[in-house]
Amino acid sequence: MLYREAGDFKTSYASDNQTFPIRFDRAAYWVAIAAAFLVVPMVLGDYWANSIVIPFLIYVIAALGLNILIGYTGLLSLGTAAFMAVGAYATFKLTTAFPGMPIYIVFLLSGLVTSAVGVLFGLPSLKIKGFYLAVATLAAQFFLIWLFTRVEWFYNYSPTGQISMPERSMFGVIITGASASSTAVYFTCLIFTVAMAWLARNLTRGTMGRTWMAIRDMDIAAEIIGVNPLIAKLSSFAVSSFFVGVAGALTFGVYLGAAEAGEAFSINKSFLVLFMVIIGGLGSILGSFLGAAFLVVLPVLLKLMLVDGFGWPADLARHLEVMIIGALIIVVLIVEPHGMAALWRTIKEKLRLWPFPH
Amino acid sequence: MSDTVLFALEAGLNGLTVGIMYSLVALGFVLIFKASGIFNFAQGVMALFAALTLVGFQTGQVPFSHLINAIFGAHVSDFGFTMPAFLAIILTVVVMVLLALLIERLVLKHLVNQEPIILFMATIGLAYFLEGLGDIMWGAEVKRLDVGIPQGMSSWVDETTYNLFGYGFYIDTLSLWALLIAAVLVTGLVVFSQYTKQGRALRAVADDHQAALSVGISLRFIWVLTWSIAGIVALVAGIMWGSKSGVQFSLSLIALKALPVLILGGFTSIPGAIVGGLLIGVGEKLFDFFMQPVIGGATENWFAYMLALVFLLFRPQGLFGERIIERV
Amino acid sequence: MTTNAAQAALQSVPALLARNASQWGNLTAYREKEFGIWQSWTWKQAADEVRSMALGFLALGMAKGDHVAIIGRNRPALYWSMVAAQSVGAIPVALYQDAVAEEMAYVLEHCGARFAICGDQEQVDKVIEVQEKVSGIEQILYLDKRGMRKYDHGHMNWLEDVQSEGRAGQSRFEPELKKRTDALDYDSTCVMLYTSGTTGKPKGVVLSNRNIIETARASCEFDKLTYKDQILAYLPMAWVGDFIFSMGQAFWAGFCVNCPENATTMMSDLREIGPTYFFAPPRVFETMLTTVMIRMEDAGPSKKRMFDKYMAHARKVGGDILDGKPVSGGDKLKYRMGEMLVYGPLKNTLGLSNIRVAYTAGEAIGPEIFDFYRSLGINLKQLYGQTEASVFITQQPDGEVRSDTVGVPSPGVEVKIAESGEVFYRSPGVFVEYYKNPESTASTKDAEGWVATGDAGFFEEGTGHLRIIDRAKDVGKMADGSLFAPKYVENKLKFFPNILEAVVFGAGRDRCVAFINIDLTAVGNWAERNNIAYSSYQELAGHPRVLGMIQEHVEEVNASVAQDPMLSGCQIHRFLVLHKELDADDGEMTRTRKVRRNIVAEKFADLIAGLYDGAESVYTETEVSYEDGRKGALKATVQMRDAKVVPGQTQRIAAE
Amino acid sequence: MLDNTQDGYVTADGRQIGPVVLELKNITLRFGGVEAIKNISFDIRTGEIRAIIGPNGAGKSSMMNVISGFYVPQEGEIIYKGYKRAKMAPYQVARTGIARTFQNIALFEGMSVLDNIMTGRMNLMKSGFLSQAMWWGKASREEDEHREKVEKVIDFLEIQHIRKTPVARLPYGLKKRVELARALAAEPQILLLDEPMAGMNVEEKEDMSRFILDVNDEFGTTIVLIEHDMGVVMDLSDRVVVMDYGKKIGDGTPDEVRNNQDVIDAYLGVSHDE
Repeated sequence: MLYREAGDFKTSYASDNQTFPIRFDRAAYWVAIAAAFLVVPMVLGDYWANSIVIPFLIYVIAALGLNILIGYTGLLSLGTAAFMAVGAYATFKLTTAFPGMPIYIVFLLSGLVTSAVGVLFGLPSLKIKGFYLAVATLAAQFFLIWLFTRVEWFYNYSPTGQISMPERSMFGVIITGASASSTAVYFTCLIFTVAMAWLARNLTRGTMGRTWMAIRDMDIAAEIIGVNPLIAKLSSFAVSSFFVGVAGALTFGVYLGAAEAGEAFSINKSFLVLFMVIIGGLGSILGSFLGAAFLVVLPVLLKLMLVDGFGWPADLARHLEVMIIGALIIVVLIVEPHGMAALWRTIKEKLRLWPFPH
Repeated sequence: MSDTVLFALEAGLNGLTVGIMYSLVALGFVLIFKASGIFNFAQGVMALFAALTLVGFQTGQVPFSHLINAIFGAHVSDFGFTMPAFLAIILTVVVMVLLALLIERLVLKHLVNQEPIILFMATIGLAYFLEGLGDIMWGAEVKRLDVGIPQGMSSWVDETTYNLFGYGFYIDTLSLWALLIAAVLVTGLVVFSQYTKQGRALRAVADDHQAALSVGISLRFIWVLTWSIAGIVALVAGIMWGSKSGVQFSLSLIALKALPVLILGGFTSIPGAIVGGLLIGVGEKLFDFFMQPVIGGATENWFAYMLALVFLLFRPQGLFGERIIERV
Repeated sequence: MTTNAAQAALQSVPALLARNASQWGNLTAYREKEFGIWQSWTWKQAADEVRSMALGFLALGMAKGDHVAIIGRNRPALYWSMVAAQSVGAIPVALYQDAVAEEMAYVLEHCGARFAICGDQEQVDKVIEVQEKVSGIEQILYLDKRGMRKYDHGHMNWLEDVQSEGRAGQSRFEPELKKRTDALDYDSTCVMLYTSGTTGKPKGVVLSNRNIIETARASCEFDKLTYKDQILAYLPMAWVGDFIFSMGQAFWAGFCVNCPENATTMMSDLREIGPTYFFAPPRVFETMLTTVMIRMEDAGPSKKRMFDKYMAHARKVGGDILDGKPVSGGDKLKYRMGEMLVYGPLKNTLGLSNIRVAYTAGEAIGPEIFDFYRSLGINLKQLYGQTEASVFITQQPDGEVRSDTVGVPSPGVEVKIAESGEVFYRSPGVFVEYYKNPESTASTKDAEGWVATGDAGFFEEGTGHLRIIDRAKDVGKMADGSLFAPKYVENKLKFFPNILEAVVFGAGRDRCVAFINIDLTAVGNWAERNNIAYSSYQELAGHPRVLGMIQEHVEEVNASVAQDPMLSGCQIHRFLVLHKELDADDGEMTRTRKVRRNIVAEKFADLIAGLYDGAESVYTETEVSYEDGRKGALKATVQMRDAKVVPGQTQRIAAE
Repeated sequence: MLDNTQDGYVTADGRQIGPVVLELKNITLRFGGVEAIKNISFDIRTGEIRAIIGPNGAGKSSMMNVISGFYVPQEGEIIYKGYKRAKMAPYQVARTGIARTFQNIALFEGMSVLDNIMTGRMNLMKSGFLSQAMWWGKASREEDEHREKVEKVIDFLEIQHIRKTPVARLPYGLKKRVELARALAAEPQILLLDEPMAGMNVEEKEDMSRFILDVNDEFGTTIVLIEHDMGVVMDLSDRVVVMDYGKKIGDGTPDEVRNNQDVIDAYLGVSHDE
């Protein structure tokens, strides 16, 4: 209904191949970007920033990373939280070891460190797939968390066993630490999220993305067209872990400020990100955004409604939330295995064909 | 005999007990995987749910009392009676069978032709759902479970070992019972699958899906059947674990441990599940015993997975599993 | 440069091209969907392509006055080859690409083409087949290289090779090319196009530069066409309309010609381009409307209700709003809502959003179809034209558009109605002659330049709009002397979506009978909804319920025909639904899908006899040709039905 | 008789067939105790259409899998372009210019037709990771260049109308064509077709035959095909290898093979379900 595509034709492959080939989508994208950079910071309060917007942005990055692994390459991982922890601890170690290093660089380096760890734990994927691989990633989850809580070097021998983020600034603005403003944190997360989404899109649209998807859809056929499965799978692990690591770095660096591996990066967080990817849509960049938004907003919404609205006990609301998420996963897998993104695609298709039904 | 060996022996024996828990959960996995190719992540939560339900029946709790209270402002908590363990167990079995029916009707039926990975993720969803449901139905606090299995230090073991080695092993009586019950359960399953019509159907399906379907075995019936059996196995595991350390959320985490057990034992082998569970139970205790001084404690958290990882790399089909040959 | 000098310089199509290349050098002149995107050429690039092609033609020895046959679907390179041929003083002759070999042989023989430029292997094969009979063709050029490697290239060239050769030999041929191009003037032949001709062999209509350029200029001014316009070139290149729209007007106004990827992607290509200027025969509009209605059938009830509601509103006020007539504020607002919810998206999905001017012609368009598009806000108009007139005879000015007239005389065209009712015209667009056919030329065009259209019509009192009744020669007399206008009745029948074609007989008889072709899409859909199983056209056509439905339509038409006192004798007394679809391959229709009445009458004489002698059904065998050229026989027992007529009127008129 | 010289021969319809490009020497392949291929040797010449025929279970597909590197024969050697081929993984074989299709279509169901065919050019694309991540310079330029090549293939196989359709939605016949397109996009020297016409109706078979001939004709691609439809095989191929129970029982032009007594026996004596 909203789309007006007559006369919107392509005269080059570059324009045919762009991320938003339809004029209307392109406009909507720029409006959203402008709103995120110009409007949101003006109206964003601390509560909304901390309970929704910032976690949302960070989870988007994590979900993008996991989606590259599961959605694009078809490799199941249950160790996302551990890799986030790697990013967080790398940030802690790097920034305490090199206090002068620009904090954004620290975040990126933390991503790279995670990347290396990810490749290490991805090695079994060459021999195994499916649930078997899930077990291997579980090993990463439990082993790494154990490492971070038991080996004192990782938390600089702090007596509490916690890591806490020192204050760091960029361009004269305090980004991390207790006195960082929520606007600074918001912009940091936004910049990273937009940049990472852009990276993800670029990597998935070209040869690399097709290599991954080929492995996902049919590994035998992928080999026959010359895909080296080793490189395809490990590169996916590397890229995915980079994203997850940056998300972990941001979680610790700008969002939590202090963390303990066993608590902040427990297996439940792995599942949460997994659910974001499933509900949002496997193999879809947009899906990572939708899934993260949904699962960040849902608990807040439930809490607002049940606890603040009806005066329910908080734990009851939380249990209901767990139940709803579980049921939703099942419903999504039954109704639309490709999640909200596919749902959106269907709606968009309908809008484009309007008034025709199909 | 040196003290170290004795202590290690004691730790290993204790590991055996934990191992049985793993085995029981893994058994549930294998049953479902064999019959339907579904990797049921919710098996551990089913044990938790069964244990919660059992305690609820035994103590006469009103299901959903928290929810009812929250919505209607009522103050219900229990019916004011207790139920004999025997009756409560039977009722819980009924609930587990109902649950199996519902799962088949509401979930599996709609996912018949999906890829295994989708089904796997659906069972993760199921696990979450059941976990939330259990908590909402019966409350989330840690509960004591007592169905009359003797507990506490087995003085017989203590005395015997003292007499033998001059050092009394601490073994929980419950562990001995667990061993016994697990043995009975496995024997029962074997008898069931060998000598009953349903059991034979089950084996037929496990051997060859297509062939079984073509001779008129209803897949849906088989699914309900296996999920029911898995539910009962989960109940047994829940009773054991609950009696030992109370019914609480951590119970569902053994489900995860069952994964490496399966890797060791093989996804399709019932003896494999049992042996794998025991191996891991003993192995992690021994590893922790010897390595604690070197790398610190709590290695049980990851030992099983790393062991599985090594297995995956060198013997992906597990100890007892069938070799997977891919055809082009 | 003075206006006269400028005018003088623009006396040929190549001259127009030169002007466009210098004036609009960087504007897009051509687009073609190929390899997934719209490949584009500016006027400058197009001029270069044409030049190298012309040079190449010289290298191949193309002489002044040679005829160059061009066969293929609409593609920029084929348009260029026309201009290139003109540039070297040769005469392009566009042929229908779906013509069977016999037809092609006749035309190639008749025009004596030395060169044949083919779109692809399929056309080359046809020409080679024809070459066994027609000796004139010396060189075959082809555009699409696919599958051509194995052919003997002794007298065959890839068009791009010709161009490279032309470029290579530029210095050698340049002066000759300049001489030949400069020699072109208003009276040199621009193009030769064969009329399909409802009877007899096709005639080669010779059109001069004057014909084409004057017509293009006048018609561009009439509709204010500019270089900003976009057109989709999808109608046969051999048809004069395509030549005027995609060559004459495009070159005059400098607008962009867009060629679809192939026939199957036409509709989606139309949507992508979203032309501003569009021509389609009524059949296309009709099919489009049928598809719209069929697709809407599957919509949910609330959406369907919304659609119906707003379409009803559009029918009420849409046409008036388009014509700028006063409409109440509330209606306007509601129309604006409809534009947002229904009309806008609908036009968008059809690819008609950007249309400024659309024309239909060739045959009468159903008033409902016509009004449907107008009510959506699409400026669809009618024109009346002929190959011999370089298309335009009459057309409808904006704001004076109706479905039952064909408009007022186009600028520069004089129209008169003869005593017999036949329409005559005279204009700068009037053709030079029929090639090698002075008798026909003389019988069509008199000494003063008046051309007989062969159609009967009259000017409406008051508005001055022309109304066409029928072919003049088809307007006959019935046995009782009353007027017999079959086309008039047939058109009324064809306005029913279920009826694809109708042929009415009755000249010299006491009453009329009709053959009906059902529309397989529409009736098929209806059958599906009513659970009527069928396996073929033939089976569906013979189904009693289909016959019943058609009977209702026929009777409705009878009632409507009875209203007109002059023509009420033309009511249909009996009819049948033909067991096969009338087909150009079987010679029953022209390539432009006009029914060849005599051939049909001859071929199905047994059926006509049956209709008149009151038989219930008649068994018949019909020869059909298949796509691959094989022939076969179709056997059927055709049911005949009586239709109610409105007797009172007839008698009253007869009594007068 | 063929003029079977070192440098090749000329076919009846005037095509020049070049020297031997791939030679299989005494190949034996075993699965456990079962011998799927028993000591088979034959060669493939540049530019020819070479068919492998035989009843079900004759070992044809195994042969193809040996050539494309999925199976490593226990005995024998493969000589490719004059050199003995080392043990290679399938993806390495692909990179030496051998592309193939599968009997049961092996397309990437989650991708569009265009993307599927683009994957065929994977080995020809060279842009680095960073360039791809930034979509800057080489990566985007390369994407467009290869798209152009892929579009030529799409045009060649007449699948323009389904370019952006997800493969999963296509009917069988078109999927087969897309798979051929993907193989072609790799610009292979040797194209292996495993039953390209299995499960097709007459019209689709005719189309596919035309495409195979056109590919061979236009690009000079050497084609090795397995096919059950004897009529098609005899029409298409220059030389035919006949296999039965893992053994080679005939090798030569279609006419020679047709008159070979062993072949006649195998086809008449052995019941098979074609």
